[in-house]
Amino acid sequence: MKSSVIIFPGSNCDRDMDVALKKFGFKNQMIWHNDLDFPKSDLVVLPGGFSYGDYLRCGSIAGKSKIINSVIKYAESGGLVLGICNGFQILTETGILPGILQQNKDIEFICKNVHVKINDKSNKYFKNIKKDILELHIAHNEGNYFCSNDDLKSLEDNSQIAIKYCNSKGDCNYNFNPNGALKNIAGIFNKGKNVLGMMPHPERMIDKYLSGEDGSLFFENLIGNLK
Amino acid sequence: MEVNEKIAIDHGLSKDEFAKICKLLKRLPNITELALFSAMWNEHCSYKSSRKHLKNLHTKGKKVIQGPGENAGIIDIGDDDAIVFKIESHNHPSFIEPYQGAATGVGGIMRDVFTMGARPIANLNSIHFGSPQNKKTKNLLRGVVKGIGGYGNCIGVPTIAGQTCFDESYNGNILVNAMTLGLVNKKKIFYSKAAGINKPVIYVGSKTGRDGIHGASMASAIFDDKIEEKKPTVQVGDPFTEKLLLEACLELMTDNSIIAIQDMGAAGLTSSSIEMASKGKLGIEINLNKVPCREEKMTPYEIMLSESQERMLIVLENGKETKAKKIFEKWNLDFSVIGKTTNSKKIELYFDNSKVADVPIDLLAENAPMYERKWKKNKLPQKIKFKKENFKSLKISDCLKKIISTPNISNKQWIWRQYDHTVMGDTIQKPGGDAGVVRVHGTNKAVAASVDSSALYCYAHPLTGGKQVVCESWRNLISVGSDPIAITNCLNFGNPEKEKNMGEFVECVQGISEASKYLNFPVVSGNVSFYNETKDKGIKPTPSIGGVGLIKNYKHMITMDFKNKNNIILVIGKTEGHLAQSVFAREILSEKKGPPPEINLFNEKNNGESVSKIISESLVESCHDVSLGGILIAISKMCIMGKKGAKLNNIKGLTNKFDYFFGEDQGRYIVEVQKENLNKVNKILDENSVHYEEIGEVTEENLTYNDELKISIEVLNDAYTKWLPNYMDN
Amino acid sequence: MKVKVVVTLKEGVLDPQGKAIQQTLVGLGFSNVDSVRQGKYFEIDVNESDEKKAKIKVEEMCKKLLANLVIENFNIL
Amino acid sequence: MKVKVVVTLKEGVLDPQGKAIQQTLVGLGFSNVDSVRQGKYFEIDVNESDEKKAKIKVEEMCKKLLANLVIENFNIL
Ligand SMILES: Nc1ncnc2c1ncn2[C@@H]1O[C@H](COP(=O)(O)OP(=O)(O)O)[C@@H](O)[C@H]1O
Ligand SMILES: [Mg+2]
Repeated sequence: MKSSVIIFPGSNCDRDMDVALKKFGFKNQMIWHNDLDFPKSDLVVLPGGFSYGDYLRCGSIAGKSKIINSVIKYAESGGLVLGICNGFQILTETGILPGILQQNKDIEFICKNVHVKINDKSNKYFKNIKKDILELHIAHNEGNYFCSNDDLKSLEDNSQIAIKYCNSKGDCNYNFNPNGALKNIAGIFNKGKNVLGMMPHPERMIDKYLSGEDGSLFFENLIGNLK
Repeated sequence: MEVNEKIAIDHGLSKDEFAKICKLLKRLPNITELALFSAMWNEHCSYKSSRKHLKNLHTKGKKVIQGPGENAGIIDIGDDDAIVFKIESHNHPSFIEPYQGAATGVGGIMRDVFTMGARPIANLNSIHFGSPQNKKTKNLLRGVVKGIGGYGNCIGVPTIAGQTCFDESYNGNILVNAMTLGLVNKKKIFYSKAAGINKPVIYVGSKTGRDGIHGASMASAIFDDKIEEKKPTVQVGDPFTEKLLLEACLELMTDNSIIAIQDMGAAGLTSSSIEMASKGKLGIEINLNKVPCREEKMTPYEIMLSESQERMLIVLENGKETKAKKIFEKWNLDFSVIGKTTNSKKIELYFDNSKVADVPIDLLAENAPMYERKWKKNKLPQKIKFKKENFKSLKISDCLKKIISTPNISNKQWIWRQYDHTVMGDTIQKPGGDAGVVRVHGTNKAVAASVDSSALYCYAHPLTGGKQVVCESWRNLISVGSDPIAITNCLNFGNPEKEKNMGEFVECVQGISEASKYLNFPVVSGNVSFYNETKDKGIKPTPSIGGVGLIKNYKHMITMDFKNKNNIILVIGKTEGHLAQSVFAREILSEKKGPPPEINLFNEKNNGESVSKIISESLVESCHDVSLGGILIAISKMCIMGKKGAKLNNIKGLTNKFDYFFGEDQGRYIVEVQKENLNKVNKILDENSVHYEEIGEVTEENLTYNDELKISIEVLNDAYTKWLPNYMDN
Repeated sequence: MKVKVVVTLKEGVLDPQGKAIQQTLVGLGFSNVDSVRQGKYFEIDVNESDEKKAKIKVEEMCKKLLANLVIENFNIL
Repeated sequence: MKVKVVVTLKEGVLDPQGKAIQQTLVGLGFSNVDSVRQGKYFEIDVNESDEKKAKIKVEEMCKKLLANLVIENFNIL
């Protein structure tokens, strides 16, 4: 399986993602934002970080970079695009995914483990995954998902909500919402469910000496589904 | 403008210093030249009050690749790997503008590290604030934490540990000390010493603006009521540009294009250009019209003094300009050849086709003043006797709950949760333990780091305090299973022109030196911050020590959370019950007098090495050093972290349980050992003549001591964790 | 010429920062502050002497970059 | 009543955001954008009907919280 990780100026989880993808069997390459295109890939990843310093709005400036048109085309043709954290923010800014990520409700950066409940398994990312609740790590200042009522309705109607913040038992109530996100949304799909944007960082949880191992589960499952 | 004595004094120079400049030059300096002198002869660059004493620090060791004197210190961690690290203060700017002050502090220390060719792999911080009751404290704390996070998070370097302290002596002078560790290949280290004549001198990074002019002199000025006027000297940090600068520099460093490189920190272009030339015993010529400027009509004076952030100065190998330019342009950074090295041994500045400064380098560097400030010795305070009847009405559980919830002991998660501590995917011990630990990427090795200070001890007796901080750093590193290698130090003190403050400085340095020598724990880098004083009130002497250790196999790292019930809890090191200067004395008995706990370097070393030994034989389940608050606080934290209880025994020969539980004797550790390993552990400890006690065992729930103490871990946890978030919320 | 723009959150969109500021102001003793909304302000120097043309350009910039119309409105001053 | 305030960086203070926005706008084809400076905008709802009094209050708020006069200026609209 081939993957491409796109590096924007200010990306800082690009290496972490590269390590994770390779660990689970992807042949990964790093792509510079100023390139017009990327080589044939089974998965394109927009990594976390602070592209362009998160200046103006997070993800907004990266959303205008040269490579983005190819990403949009690739996504429209059904290619798998995964945006983690800042990558998710970029995907909403380009309009590939609806809504926007606003500042956390407590206006503080949060770095900690959270639980998320998988809301939909009829897609390449979560099909066959053995757990319903994952323990993942978040590290962001703008993870407070918001969208219009119409967008929300369409997300719900099409089962496009991918993961929701919850407690270890799977309760998705507001007490377990770290950042104020609408409906505890931690990640969403596009209509075709080939594009996934999510705030948690599975690439930071790929061995037992780190914050946990549910990231391993995510990547193992993903590459399994692509084979 | 004709320079005169008054103008010189306005630039922070003394009358005598100005006279000396005129004599050395054999003429009056012009205003640009005066700017060079004022920057270079400033305390911040010249270390004129401290240099004499810093020479006494212990700086050598087998693993030291680079000691003090470069941008940062470097230690060997085996194979071809080396760790570059340093701590630096940004106290004054952070008091004036907490967010930007703290942020640019973090930015500055990271540049010191990557300028040597290292990729930063961990940040730490030591922050000191005034009393929580002080009106300013909350906003300063909030701003500083946001600033540290704002910069480090954006760059993508994990902040893995730190230290936070509150004391009224910081009401008007907070301390913000930032530390960075970087990883470098031993064979690819870059230094700031220029070499060779006619080599291009290039400027890269952000443009130069009018910000921070006089920042270096402000860093050494005493605050007064006119603080407002000094305000515009705070700079705004641009972490995004720093991230680009980091990547661009590392990209250029993959071959040998660079002869010397130096970041533009305090005193910007002035100190960077002069230091590079001075170290290489060369001259340097700069055309100031070539310096990329952000603002119109900047004068040579302004360009030389600007402290705009995110800039570097590089001496390149001839013919490498095109290659370098291409890299910096790829990263969207300014690049300009601004001058060349010469054999004149002078700094020569040109602007609009005329020469605007012409000064021999050695006058600015080696000839900078060095003072033997007067200082007063500090006597060891008299011992105090704590009267038995004072303890009569006290209950252990009340004392425990009170002490564990005091500002200086309670949990600081509210702070470190705002720092990205997991980016880079190698953090294996997060903040909250005795030291932060990151793996050396792609290897089995890991590096542990901790930062400590003990202003109360240092204030009570600077010599003991100085030793104690070094020992505490050493203990923290041992507790996580690492071999301590070396330290960096940030010496935050009051006004050196006052004998008392100077005495505190001299004796703390002496203490640091003694301990680091004895423990073979050399100082490889550091920074001095004097004049932490507002309206005549100075801070308590506060040396911050940043220690670094190596774990050969990261799988053998130790954490402090209790692991399993029925395991035995040992206290290693002797408990005498020293209460003076303890949190117990202060908080429960309202007693602030008396000497700090004594440091016995022999025991310190012996205990530490013995703990290391049992850890290396895989006999230890968890370990935590005993620091503020004493044994019972240490054990409580291990319970809280492990969500386990502990049953404590009646201590043999114990005279007073308050002394025993809350005394702050030094050189002690708590370790958790499996029952079946106990004999082996005892044997090793006995062989090394280490004093130890079996104090109890790990249980499923509750912390108990006979029938005198029974407290649930939830209650303890609440007491430990609630203070800071509640304080910040109200 | 210089064009000034204000970008504000649409009504109904939560403004965590504004809310925090309001609470802090009340905490500082400004008890009669009912609400605070925070927005962004831009001063854009356009090399164009015709005011109308400059403003049209800036409007385009707002739509393309400066405002996210999902949650924000803009207003050229 | 509602009081509007703009807080801007003082002249000469680096504005990293403005710089990045300007470069992006040029990249998007707005080649005649010479500079962008970003500031903050606040709408403060003060429970006070006298405009003058309200503005005096807001001025105080600016000095105490909304602007850091070290690097910023404020302007009540
Ligand atoms: N400003 C800070 N930044 C990051 N971590 C911090 C900070 N302040 C405290 N901590 C973390 O909180 C924990 C407790 O600190 P401290 O009380 O100094 O530890 P101890 O006395 O056990 O050595 C440490 O792990 C430390 O790294
Ligand atoms: Mg400790």
